[in-house]
Amino acid sequence: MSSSGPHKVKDIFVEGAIDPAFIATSIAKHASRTDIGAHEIFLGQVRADTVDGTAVVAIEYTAYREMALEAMTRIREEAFEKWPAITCLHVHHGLGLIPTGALCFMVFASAPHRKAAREAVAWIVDRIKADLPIFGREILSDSTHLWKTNQ
Amino acid sequence: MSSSGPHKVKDIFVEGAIDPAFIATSIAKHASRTDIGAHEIFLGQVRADTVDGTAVVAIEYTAYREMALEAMTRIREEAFEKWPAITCLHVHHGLGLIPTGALCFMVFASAPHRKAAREAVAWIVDRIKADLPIFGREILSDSTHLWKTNQ
Amino acid sequence: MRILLFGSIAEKAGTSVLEMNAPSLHSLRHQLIARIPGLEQMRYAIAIDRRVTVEDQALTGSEEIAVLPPFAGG
Amino acid sequence: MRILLFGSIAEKAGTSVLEMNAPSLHSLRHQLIARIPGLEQMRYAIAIDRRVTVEDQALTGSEEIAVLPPFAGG
Repeated sequence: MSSSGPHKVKDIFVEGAIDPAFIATSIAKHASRTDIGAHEIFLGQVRADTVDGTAVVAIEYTAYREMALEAMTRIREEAFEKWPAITCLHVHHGLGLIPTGALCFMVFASAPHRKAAREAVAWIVDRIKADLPIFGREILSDSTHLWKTNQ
Repeated sequence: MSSSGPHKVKDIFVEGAIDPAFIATSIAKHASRTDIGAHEIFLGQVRADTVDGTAVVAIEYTAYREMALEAMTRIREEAFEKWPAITCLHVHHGLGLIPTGALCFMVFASAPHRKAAREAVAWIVDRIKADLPIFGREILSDSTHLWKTNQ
Repeated sequence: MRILLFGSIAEKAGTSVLEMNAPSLHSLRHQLIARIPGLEQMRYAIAIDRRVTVEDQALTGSEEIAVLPPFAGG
Repeated sequence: MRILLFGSIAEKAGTSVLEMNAPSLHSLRHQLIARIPGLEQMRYAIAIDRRVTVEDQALTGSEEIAVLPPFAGG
């Protein structure tokens, strides 16, 4: 696994949506790590919320990349400190236009047992939503837009 | 989604390991459900534990299928009662010989927001481990075996 | 009555099905212990009609009965 | 000093980069409010060298400064 270890600054951003086939490949790569017993995966999908009767058709994501990657590196380091049992951690976030129904976000942690993987993913997802400067412009079906805000 | 709704008794068992490509297909099928914002997936992978210096090379799973499916139906119904926001729930468990590094178990829940999906998956995984009559024979590298016990 | 055996208990018994006659769960437990070597030292549960049952009860012979070693799913 | 603007704030300002001179964060905040229509009514944070900074501090001009609307990742 190229993904072990908390220390390197890694790019988490991908252009456009996250392809389910990419997730399958990521899962399959862990077959050689026979110390793993549990994988926990969180996926964010773009919802077709309606705003005053008008539906969201896509979200256009942008990021302050350098700050986001620095914040992510800190989150990753803290996660490996809090849950030393974690063997692998993969985080990806889509940028650019992502249509409703497509995947914009993945947090994938593996560990020998489920508790560490489960707790780490929950904590990391919450931290990313709170700490990473990622911005979302919700494109509505009438071509207007709204800026998305977490919480 | 063919998988919505808590009431039908559904088979959760598959022969052999769960293929990552199958998980990708399952994820991709949710693209049409644009009310979904969050997917939470737990995967169990067969670990190469060592027992007195001898490594596990595979687990052979068997089940009391009828009781397991009845217990799963109750778990599913309770989960949809506890987390009515859940839109989809997919559970699969491998039977037969599953080698170390391969996937034996999947619990996959989707919801508009992450809290319901996260809590439901954690609860369902724990309940399945406690309540479903599934038996595991750990095959060791010296051809002896041991019976696996949860907890 | 047909008794289904699973996992390590089927292995100990050398079979996955036993035929027995027992008027009650209590009586059945005694017969199982006599029939299956080492069962008394094992952790196991008995399911009647697909529910784990602890309290003694009368058996009619039409129940689906299973002897279950510890679960290992997931 | 170069100020990076993002999301709804870049939209309001009509640009993603501003050039300004401010001796302190306090002074910078005043200039931003004067320059960006509606900023005073918005929720936003200022990051200095990629860390959100609330307390006033002196600025040398070499810092990387960014004005950030509410986060929406995940």
